[in-house]
Amino acid sequence: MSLFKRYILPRIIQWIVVIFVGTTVVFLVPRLSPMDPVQTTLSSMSSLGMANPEAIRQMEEVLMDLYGLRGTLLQQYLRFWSYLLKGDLGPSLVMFPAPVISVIGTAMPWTIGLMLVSTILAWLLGIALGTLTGYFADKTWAKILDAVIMCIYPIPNYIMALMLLFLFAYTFPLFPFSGAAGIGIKPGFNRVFIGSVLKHGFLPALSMILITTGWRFISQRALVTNVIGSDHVQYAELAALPRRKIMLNYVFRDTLLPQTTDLALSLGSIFGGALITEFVFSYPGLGQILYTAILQGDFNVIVGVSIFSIVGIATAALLIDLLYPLLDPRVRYH
Amino acid sequence: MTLLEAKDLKAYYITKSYGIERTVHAVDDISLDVNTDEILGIAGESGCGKSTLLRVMFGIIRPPLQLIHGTVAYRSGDRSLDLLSLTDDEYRQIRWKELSYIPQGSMSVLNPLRRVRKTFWDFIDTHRPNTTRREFEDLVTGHLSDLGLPAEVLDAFPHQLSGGMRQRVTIALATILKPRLIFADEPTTALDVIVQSGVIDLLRRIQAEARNSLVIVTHDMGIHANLADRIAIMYAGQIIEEAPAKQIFGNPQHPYTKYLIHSLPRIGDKSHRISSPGRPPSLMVPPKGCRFRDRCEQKRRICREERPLLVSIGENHKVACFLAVKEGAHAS
Amino acid sequence: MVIIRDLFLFDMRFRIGFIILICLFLLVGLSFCSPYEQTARRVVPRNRTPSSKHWLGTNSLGQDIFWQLTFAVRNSLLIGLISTAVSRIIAVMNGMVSGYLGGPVDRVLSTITDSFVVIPRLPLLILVSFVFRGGLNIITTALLLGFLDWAWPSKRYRAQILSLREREFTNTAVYCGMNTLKVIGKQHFPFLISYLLADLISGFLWALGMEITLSVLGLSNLTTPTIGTMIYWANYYQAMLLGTWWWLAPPVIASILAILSFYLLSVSISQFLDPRTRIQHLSIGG
Amino acid sequence: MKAKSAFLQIVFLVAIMTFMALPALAQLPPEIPREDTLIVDQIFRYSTPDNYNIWTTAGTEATRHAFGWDTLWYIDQQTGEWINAVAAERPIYNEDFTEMTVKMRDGLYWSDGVELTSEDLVTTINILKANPGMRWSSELALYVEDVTAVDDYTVKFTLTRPNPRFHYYFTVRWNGVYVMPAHIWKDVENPLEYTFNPPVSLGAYVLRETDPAGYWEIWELREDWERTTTGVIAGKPGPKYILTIFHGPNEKKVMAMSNHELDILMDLDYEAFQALINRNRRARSWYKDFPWAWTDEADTRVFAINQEKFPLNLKDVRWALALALDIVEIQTEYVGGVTRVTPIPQPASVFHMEHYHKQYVPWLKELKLDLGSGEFFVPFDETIPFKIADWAREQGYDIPEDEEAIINMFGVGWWKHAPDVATKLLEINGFTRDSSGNWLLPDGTPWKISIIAAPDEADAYRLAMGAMDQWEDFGIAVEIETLERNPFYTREHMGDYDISSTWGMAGGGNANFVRDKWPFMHNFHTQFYAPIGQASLQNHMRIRSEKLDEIIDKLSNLPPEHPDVPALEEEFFKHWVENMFGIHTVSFKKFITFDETYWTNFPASENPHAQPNYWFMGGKFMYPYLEKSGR
Amino acid sequence: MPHNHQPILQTRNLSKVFITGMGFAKSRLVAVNRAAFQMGAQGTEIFTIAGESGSGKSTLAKMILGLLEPTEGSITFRGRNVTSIKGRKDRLWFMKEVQPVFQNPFETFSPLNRVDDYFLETAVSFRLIKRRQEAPEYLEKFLELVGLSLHHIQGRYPHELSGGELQRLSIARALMTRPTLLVADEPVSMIDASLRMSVVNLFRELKDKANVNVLYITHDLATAYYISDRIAIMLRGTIVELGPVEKVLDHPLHPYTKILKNSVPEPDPLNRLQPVRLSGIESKEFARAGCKFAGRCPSAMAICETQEPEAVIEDEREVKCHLYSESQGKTTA
Repeated sequence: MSLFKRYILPRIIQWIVVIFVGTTVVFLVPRLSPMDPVQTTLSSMSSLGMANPEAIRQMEEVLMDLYGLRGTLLQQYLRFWSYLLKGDLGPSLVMFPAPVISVIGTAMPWTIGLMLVSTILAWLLGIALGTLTGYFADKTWAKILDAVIMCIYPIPNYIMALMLLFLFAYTFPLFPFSGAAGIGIKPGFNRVFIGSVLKHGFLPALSMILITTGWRFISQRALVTNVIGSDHVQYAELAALPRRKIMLNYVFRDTLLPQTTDLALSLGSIFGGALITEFVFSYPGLGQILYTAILQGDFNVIVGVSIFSIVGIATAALLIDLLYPLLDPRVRYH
Repeated sequence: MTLLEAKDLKAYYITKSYGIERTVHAVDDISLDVNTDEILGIAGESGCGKSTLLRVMFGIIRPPLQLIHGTVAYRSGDRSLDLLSLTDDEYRQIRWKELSYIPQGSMSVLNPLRRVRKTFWDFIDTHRPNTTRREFEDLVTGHLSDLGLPAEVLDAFPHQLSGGMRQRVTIALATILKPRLIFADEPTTALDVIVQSGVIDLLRRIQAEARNSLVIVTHDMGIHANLADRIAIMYAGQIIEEAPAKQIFGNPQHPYTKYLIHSLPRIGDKSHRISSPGRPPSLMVPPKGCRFRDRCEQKRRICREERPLLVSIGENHKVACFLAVKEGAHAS
Repeated sequence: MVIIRDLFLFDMRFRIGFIILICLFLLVGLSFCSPYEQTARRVVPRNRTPSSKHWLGTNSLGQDIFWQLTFAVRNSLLIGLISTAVSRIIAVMNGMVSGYLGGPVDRVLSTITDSFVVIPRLPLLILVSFVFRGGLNIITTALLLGFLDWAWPSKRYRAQILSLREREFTNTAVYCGMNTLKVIGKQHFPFLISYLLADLISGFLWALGMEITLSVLGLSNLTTPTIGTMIYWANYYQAMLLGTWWWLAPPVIASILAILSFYLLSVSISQFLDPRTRIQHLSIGG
Repeated sequence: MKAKSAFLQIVFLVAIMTFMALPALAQLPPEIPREDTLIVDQIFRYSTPDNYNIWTTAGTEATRHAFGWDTLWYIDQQTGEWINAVAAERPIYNEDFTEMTVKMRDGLYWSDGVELTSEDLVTTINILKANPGMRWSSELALYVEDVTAVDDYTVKFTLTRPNPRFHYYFTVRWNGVYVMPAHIWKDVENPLEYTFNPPVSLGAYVLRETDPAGYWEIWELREDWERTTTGVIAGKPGPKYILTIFHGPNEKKVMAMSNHELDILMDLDYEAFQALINRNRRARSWYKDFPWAWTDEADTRVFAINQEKFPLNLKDVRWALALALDIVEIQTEYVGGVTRVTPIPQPASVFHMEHYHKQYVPWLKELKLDLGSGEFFVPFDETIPFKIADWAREQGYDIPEDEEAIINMFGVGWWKHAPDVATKLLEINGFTRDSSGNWLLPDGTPWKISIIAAPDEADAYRLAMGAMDQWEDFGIAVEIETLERNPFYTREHMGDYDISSTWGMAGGGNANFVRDKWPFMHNFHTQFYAPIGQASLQNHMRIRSEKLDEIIDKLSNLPPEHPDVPALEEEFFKHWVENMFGIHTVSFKKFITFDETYWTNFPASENPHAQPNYWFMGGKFMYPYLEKSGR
Repeated sequence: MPHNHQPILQTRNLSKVFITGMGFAKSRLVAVNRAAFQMGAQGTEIFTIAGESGSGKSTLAKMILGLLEPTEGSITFRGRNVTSIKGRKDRLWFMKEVQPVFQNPFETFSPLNRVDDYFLETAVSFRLIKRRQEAPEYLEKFLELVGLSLHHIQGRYPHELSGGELQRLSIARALMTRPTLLVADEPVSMIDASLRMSVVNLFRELKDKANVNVLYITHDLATAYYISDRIAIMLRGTIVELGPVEKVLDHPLHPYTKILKNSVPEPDPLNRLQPVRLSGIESKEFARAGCKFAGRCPSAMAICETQEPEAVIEDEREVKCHLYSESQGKTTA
């Protein structure tokens, strides 16, 4: 039996199964709910002045066809897969006939940018601070830092975002309120655009960094405490290696591996967007798209965004499982 | 000639947890000399404080271990340094260059995520800061080949080495700077017999070539018999007998030592052997008097009331037992 | 009791956490003495600043903010506790069974767990609460939250059981003739406790955070006072812009304190119960 | 090692400095001066910003069409005035209303320099008819037999059936049949999926730039602005650029306008508005002072009552609910006293007050309720506006003493708060109270009502809370089911509710509604009735009334200008009120807010030159009045 | 002297293969290679399996205890194939007959549980007592057997007892079901030398007084010699020499056995070890095609590199070495 058959293949099959089950759930749940995109569209049309009952009935029929909501749930489901396997997520129902993929496409870069940067920065910051305070646990500054982070960490996401907005965009207008880039600035690889994106992304990213750093900090500090007790660190101390060297080459290095896999998972989950942060800062991310889609009963967009999220997490988990043995010289495939 | 002189050492583990203070009298009034060009063995069962004694003699006292009393005088050139009162920086000057340490459980003392070469570099760079890469390579490969280790181990991760190989690499790491005094804590535990005999051989060779001193702690009397020139037997935080190896094995005086020696099975000998009954006293509340008395078949009244001191009973032979003292030796 | 006393006397974190917790429970207790019903509005003059009569002032709905806070803390704690209990019970059971039995059972359970892990939780939560909002009360909200939060911890428990299963005393237990349930329950579970405690906090944190998120989006039952709905209403009446801090600050501070207190307690207790320290501690008693 | 960390420190410092050196408020690109730009609240984020096909759901966006496109006619929402836009005059129908002829203006041009002709209109109709799924396609397919260009500026519609109101499809409030540029569209293969990018506009502005993320859009005044309807009718628009921007929730808009980064915003809740005018002295709404808000939008707030649910199907019960309400408290404590009350199912806008409310006061005063045993009760209370005025004075607002002014401010009156009468009405229907005063249904079970409400419509939600509080005081168990828009609509359409705190029940979708009540009334024809569980978009209250049917049928065949129409309308409203089908409470109000820092002469109560609601089509005629403040 | 009984335990062709490896350099590891031996055919006995770490002796023990499933071959216990026992009733029967003693006494009992719990559980699960009240009396019997008393262990946690005591407890617990066979995997390797003999002597007593067979698995040849009747030497998964302990250890035949014996440090400073040659990277030996020991064997021949030696009977024992196989004789001749 080869390694591929024994280990890689089952893992890939599991990956497929997980994506399949996840997708099925997000396909079914909205359709089983009492939401009805046809009624939504009709009421928006009727509020514009459409009146004739015959016309409404006709429109209803047309919409059922266009939205792909004809037939039993099973038929819809099979049709959904046959399109999905061709890479077609279908049209948005509320913004018909704009394809879901283009709706997602406008938001994707911003979400990825924001989440990538804040996830990685929070990771770096959390690990740096966690390592320092974990390693120098008995120093006063470490205790103060610890206490401060403990108090920041439980602040609800929403409040954190709102406070930052209120302080740094309103009371002290250092940063813009909303959007992801300055108005009329052409996207491009130039100082102005990049500067503007940084400026706009600063507060949203900061709010996410502040919250997630706390969590990362705690986990890192716990890891560091564990590693410090391990034989090889004790031995390095015994051999009078400089503390800085021990901290970096020994303690920090050892915690890097679990933290890296954790980072990979966090990165896999960035496709879900950061709803609350996007909401508060009017940041054009996927979270908002998804939220609006839910509120409007836009089945296809809900499924579309969720699939990205599902595939993102599942793939991150798959890659970790497959690559971990390569990253960690100690681990072998079982 | 005395290289290191430990005097009246008392080192206790003092922990305070949820308001309850706990003191383990791990090293309780021990004096011990290490001479130049000798292998000193410290024997005793687990929990008797022998590893702690080794650490104290090495000068490493970290909480919860606390030095209560005593000095460790190390003769460096013509100076005598008290290892226990040096500052970190002062001590750093001589550590690894003059004193080094082979740790217990050395299976896991190598950084699992670092190639062996890097670990060597870390250690050498710390203690000889101006070493160039070239010098480093020469030094390490030369040392490894002296010890009969293949140079490929430098490019390996610790887990890629067998336990025996790892142990030998650790020994190489501890001896690379040709220290004058090496402390080894259970260097052969958990090794297979064949590898173990290799390690014994290795340690013997290192000592023979450099004519330096080696203090080795192990509970395995077989190792002591094969390695040590002089052996100190510890029991419950104290040294109860100290003598050249041949004396200890040929003419043990303390009842505990006798048990230790006589309970060892040998291939080719099926005759019945017994362990000493009972178990050692708790070091949290060590009993007054002789600490072995509860397990001793020849105990007397005095054993309960008075602690037998370690006294000389012959050339280089010291014992802490009233049975032996009776023969008219004087306190050391 | 002795444990609590020892922890209180000798662990700073426990002391702070415990005092905060007592204060929170005091609030919870006070809620039962409230002169007003929790959903009642128009019972006091609107928009008053804090005074001796209304300690935290009153809000635009005609409610006394202090008494609302007592209800909010009570309800939010209840949601957090129930949700965490539900999710962790599922997680522990699933992780234990999956990890210990292995084989096909493990494969099936693991696949279900993994599928739950990848399903984006917040959207699902929004979707479900969006649909059933009218019918959500504290209990159903808590159950819903609990049901969405077991998958990740379950994987961790499974991993722990997998490593415990390899330890020798498991085999001893098997050869004592214990059945699977006993082996898991008596032999393995004690090892999970300290992790469980830390994990409970993250569950609690999540539930509280989600409750606030849902409320802020207006997707929970807005008439029941919780920390989240208090924030929602304060926000709805623009407390921040109008500077009515006495409306917005109490729920925010309460949520921070609640999580802080649980965090401190869990760190302290789990250290106390950690097998390594526990052994040390047991020997003091022994 | 030292060198390394020093290097890092320098990099870090440089990064920070570059970052801070960026202008904090880089609102506009440098080539667009702030003083030439009007910044307008975009209301929504555009989900598909690069799609300009406003003839599908994808391209329809709130503010965009008002700048770029045009149609035949408008009705000014403020005054009810008829405006000929693309059409040169009113529609010409034949006698039996089966043909409609439209004369179009000449001299109007598309932004790409092509002249607008009848060909454009004909092509528009044909494309929409041929593509189901586009807006208006089913209706045009239903009514239009044929459409032909008689000459370059005349179009003749042949209808499939008589319809004196066919021109309503081309009379726009905020969406109608916009004219397409035929020279672009005629070759489009799939109009449903065509994105019309870059767009060619017919309005006075042309698109300059769109945020790919959908948060803002910049429109630039056309060089040939005089060749557009805005130019022809109202003159040169003031702002050279219009930036529409969406900031998100209300508090963000307040912050933006406080910092003068927003010139007009659509609406705020009461508290946010208060916070704004506290912060920004130059911000104002329709009235300079209390009650500030613009109350002339053609819509009302209403507690829609499901006529299929017992006991709400009983007229007396519905009246009892109305009389159990204290409108003064509702209008003041719950919505801040800033709108007019309305006893009839019509908004109390300036226009409606003149043409309807004040006209109806005589019969409102005479309306009597039969309490059985020969007892009658007059429910109408003319003193309501004065009670509200008293409350407002108590709050410290400056209220005129003039009766007419007060009525114009708060409405003509409403129903009395008469719980005792309500009690009687219930008791004659067999209701009883239990020991704690709670109402029991005739069968002895407790009476429970659930109100559905969507919280994003702030007033509707607050009114629901008011009703809940007051009905609970009266002894009815009430709960509010808070729903988001989508399930809210669905529940309404399916008839799955007792009472819905809702709006739009004044036929407001159609621009002509201001002048013609038929768009409102015909919704309640029995033909739209559907039992609970089946969708009925129009008549979700499920009213079945022969009397109403009769009036609607008569009206359907009369053109809106016919002299018989007013009497029929009055009859309809009277019947409605007598039966209390739905409890209409207050008029729509909006805190449309202007910041006069950069631009002045916004439409306001003292200067109502145009409708202020810029997001509706008629709003485009506001821009020519705007002047630079010079600040 | 001994009559021929039916063997209590017999393994035939027993193999266990692990797949290990990383990336695409995976490899098969034959942890146990066609092990065949039997126990108890000559009456109650202590049978030792000795070898270094990685020789497969623990894997073998685990397979016999049913904690690992063999890749190949069979295990027969009292004539019944127990290779894959299913069903709780059969498991209980097997466990009643065969009990383990594990290597690390501190790991044998959960550090978070009281040790007497395990005794009670055993008594209850195997229905050794009818009522719970009988437990103390019943337990006392077995504790006495190992030189302890109930009073001594009641309510105690493992860390409160010494390694020797725990290991004796572990044995006492195993004895409760009155098993025919004890499988003791390195039972004294974690115990101090001064206490070691108290455990080892116990096995002897059990064999003599209670007719308990012991499968003693160890790397310690000295204790093996001290207590066992027969011994099997394992090298990289293969039993290379099997026979009476005196024969095998006093006069080893296989070159590996010789080296092994000579590496044991004698507790005698006058008789010190001679230097031995150590192998290089040892794990490679598993992959050898022929004799696993060929790489370090002082008397290796060409055939050793390619062909695995078969077992031959030589001087009352089985040896797997080409030096003794007939074919070798032929080729050298």
